[in-house]
Amino acid sequence: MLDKNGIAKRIAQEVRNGWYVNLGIGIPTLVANYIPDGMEVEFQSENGILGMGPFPLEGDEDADLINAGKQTITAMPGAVYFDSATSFAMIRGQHVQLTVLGAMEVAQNGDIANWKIPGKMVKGMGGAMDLVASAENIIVAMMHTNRAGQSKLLEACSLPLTGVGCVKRVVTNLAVLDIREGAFHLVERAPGVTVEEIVAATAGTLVVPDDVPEMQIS
Amino acid sequence: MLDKNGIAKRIAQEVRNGWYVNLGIGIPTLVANYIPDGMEVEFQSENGILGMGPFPLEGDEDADLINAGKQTITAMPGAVYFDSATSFAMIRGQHVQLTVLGAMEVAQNGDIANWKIPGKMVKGMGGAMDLVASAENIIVAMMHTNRAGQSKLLEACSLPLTGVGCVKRVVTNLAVLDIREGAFHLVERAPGVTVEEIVAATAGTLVVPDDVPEMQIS
Amino acid sequence: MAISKVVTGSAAACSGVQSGMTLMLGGFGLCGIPECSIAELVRLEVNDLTCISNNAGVDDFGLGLLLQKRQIRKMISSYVGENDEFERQMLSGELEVDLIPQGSLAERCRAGGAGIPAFYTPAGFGTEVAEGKEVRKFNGKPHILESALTADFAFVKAWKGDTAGNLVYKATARNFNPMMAMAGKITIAEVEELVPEGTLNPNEIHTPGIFVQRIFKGEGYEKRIEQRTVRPRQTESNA
Amino acid sequence: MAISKVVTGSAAACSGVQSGMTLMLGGFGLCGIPECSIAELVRLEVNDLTCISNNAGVDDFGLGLLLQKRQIRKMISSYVGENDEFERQMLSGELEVDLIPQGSLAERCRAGGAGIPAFYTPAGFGTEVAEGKEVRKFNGKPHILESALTADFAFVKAWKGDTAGNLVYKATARNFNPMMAMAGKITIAEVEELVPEGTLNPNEIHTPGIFVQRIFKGEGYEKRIEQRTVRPRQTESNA
Repeated sequence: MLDKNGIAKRIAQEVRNGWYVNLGIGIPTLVANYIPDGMEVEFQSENGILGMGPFPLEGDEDADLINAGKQTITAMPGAVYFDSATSFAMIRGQHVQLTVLGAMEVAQNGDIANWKIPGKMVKGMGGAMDLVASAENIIVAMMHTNRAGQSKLLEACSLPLTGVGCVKRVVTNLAVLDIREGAFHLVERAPGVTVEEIVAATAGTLVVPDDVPEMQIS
Repeated sequence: MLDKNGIAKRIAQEVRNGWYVNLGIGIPTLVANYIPDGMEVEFQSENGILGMGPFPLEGDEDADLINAGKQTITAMPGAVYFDSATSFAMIRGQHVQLTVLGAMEVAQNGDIANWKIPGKMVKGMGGAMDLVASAENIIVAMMHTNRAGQSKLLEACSLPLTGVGCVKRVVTNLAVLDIREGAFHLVERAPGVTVEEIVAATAGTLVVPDDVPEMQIS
Repeated sequence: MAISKVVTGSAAACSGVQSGMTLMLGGFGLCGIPECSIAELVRLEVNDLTCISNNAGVDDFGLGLLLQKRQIRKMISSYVGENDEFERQMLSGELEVDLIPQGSLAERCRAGGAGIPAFYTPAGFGTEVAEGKEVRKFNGKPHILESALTADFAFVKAWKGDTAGNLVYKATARNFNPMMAMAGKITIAEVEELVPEGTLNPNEIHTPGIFVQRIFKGEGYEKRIEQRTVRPRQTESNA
Repeated sequence: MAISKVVTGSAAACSGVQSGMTLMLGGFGLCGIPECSIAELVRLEVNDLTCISNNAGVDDFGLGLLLQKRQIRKMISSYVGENDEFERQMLSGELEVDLIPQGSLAERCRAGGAGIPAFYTPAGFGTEVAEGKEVRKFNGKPHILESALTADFAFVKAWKGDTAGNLVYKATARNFNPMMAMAGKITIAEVEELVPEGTLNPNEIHTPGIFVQRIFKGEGYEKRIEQRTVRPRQTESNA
């Protein structure tokens, strides 16, 4: 079974040289820590920076330089700042090659719910609806089950949707799964996790091939 | 009767302090020469400059700094350059207070035709359609009649339209006329021109008040 | 030469702001917010306001200050967490909230400033954001029709500005400020540095002065950081 | 670090351009046009091209060079004067011409790059531009629906660019270049100065490198002036 960093490590393997990548808050943010040396990837933060770097050294933080999680950050050489309309032009116009974001629920038709729980305080969707509606390549990073132990991979989402039919791949603490033809397709098992455990933790339709390799995570 | 510079001088009287003004090619361009000292006006050229200055001194011309007529220009202190989308955001968004442009025909309902003569080479509308569709304050600068002596102020335009119901005021070599309630309203006579001459040169419906003052042009 | 847009301070800048108006306020979180104008709006005690802003500040800073005084009737935002008073007013029904996808919010402000009354976007299709909105397919993909947003007053914060109203923002403090500057019937810019016309490089201006009606030099910027995240420094001996 | 977008010259940059493709080319008149890429397109002898460009050059420069060789099947522009060969081909029916209001052209390119499939504009309502297009009233004013434009390749010209593809334009040579850079499936930037990543101030970049797939340093820029208008200098003794 993977921890959050393990999920991030596995997702980092999906990244290709030269890609522009938008990482959501939470587990997705950790993906930046596992990009292999020598791979040239630029991180976009939708509040208006391309070429986001690591957190600043103590004392170097700048109130005018934050990411979409409102954290102080730095800019890499070659970075560029822009306004919010231009930022979402990049996203909506499919110039960002990969979007990684968290979810409360994912459905076997690719629907995603990650912004609202009826009866609870609604904080808003931020940029998530724009991201999922437009990105060609969306990976959801999340735990396979919620705190109550219920599967987050469902036949249909029960929560209000963020986007429809958009998720292509899910990486959880248990598995890598692709979504196509209205079903989850098991691609890889997390180290030490059995196919049976994944089947038990998945509420939606799950297609299991004969051979399900274990993830290769260094 | 006014010459082209006279028309420009009269239109310059319409300009107010602090206005942003877009001047079309031809007579409208001359308006910039007659803005009174101390009046602060900024000229927008739709190819991407606000704060357009006079032609450069010989030898100072810069291929990268032109106006919408493709003429070399200079930039005033406080000028700003921008792209074509932003330029037309200014125009369409009604941030430009006055547009002055030429016309082949103007109709008594405010329609204007200034871009196309069937059977002749069509050069295109450039930015004229955007300008006339959006500007709140459009003044047409033109000769009252065409080279064949026919009126350019018509009941209805015969040429393909550039915009509908948009012209508010026309300044010609003979008169200042307002357009409202489906008619031309005579406002001022050019020096030495009689009401009868204006009536004779106007094909559209012309409302003539009892008193038609002569233009005051220094 | 352009007319000077300079006013003496936030009080003069906010002249004419009245209860019941729709205001736009730039900023993302607490980054790039018009601090001085917000302070003045609190002093003015205008209320029943509709505020269009990506976020709603925190309890004791940014738009949170207006929420504390119950000056806001409606918020139009994309994300409104980090604010207990906001949550209380929203759950009690005192505060109306219209949540909009962040990219649609940015584009709707730009559209308002650019004379584009409406446009199609894929964002929100199939979600409650699409309820009551026209859906149309382009290239086989469904989109929803979103309309332009404008405001009686827009408040923006820039790093530098000149007397003609030309603005330059710093780093990610740019965010929503340029679009809101375009969309205000009256746009008020507060700046950290106010310079004479002709000082800014005309090639490096982010917001042309034509979009700005009033400009003033803000005083006493706090520029609060919402999430201070840092890496520890190595000790000198390891450097 | 961003991947380097640098290619060695116009030949490498134009790799993949084929007959029948749709191309966008930045510039206004002869100002800010991608001279080196146009020269390469002539050498490549690709034809049956659809070219989206505000203007069509003059007889012996700019897109006029492609027209001379009859490489263009269709022009999408706002103004196409100053070009006798263009006129001849258009009147003879060899060349198809789609004339678009300049602001709509700019906005349609931006929309293409920004994932906005269509938007409403008042420009052209009641004229032949509106023929066949949906008309809808907003705030009582009729608007027409205009669709996004994209291109197989977009060619833009910048003043400075870095290896990551970030671009800075000079003065009014910016014009259509930024929107076309956004709207190209493959965007090729030619620059007068090519600098290392990190050299340009991130606050002063006009086109973020994400919109640019290839960049090269152009050689031998002619930068021809279409209308040289000047004021005479006073003689020294009067100075």
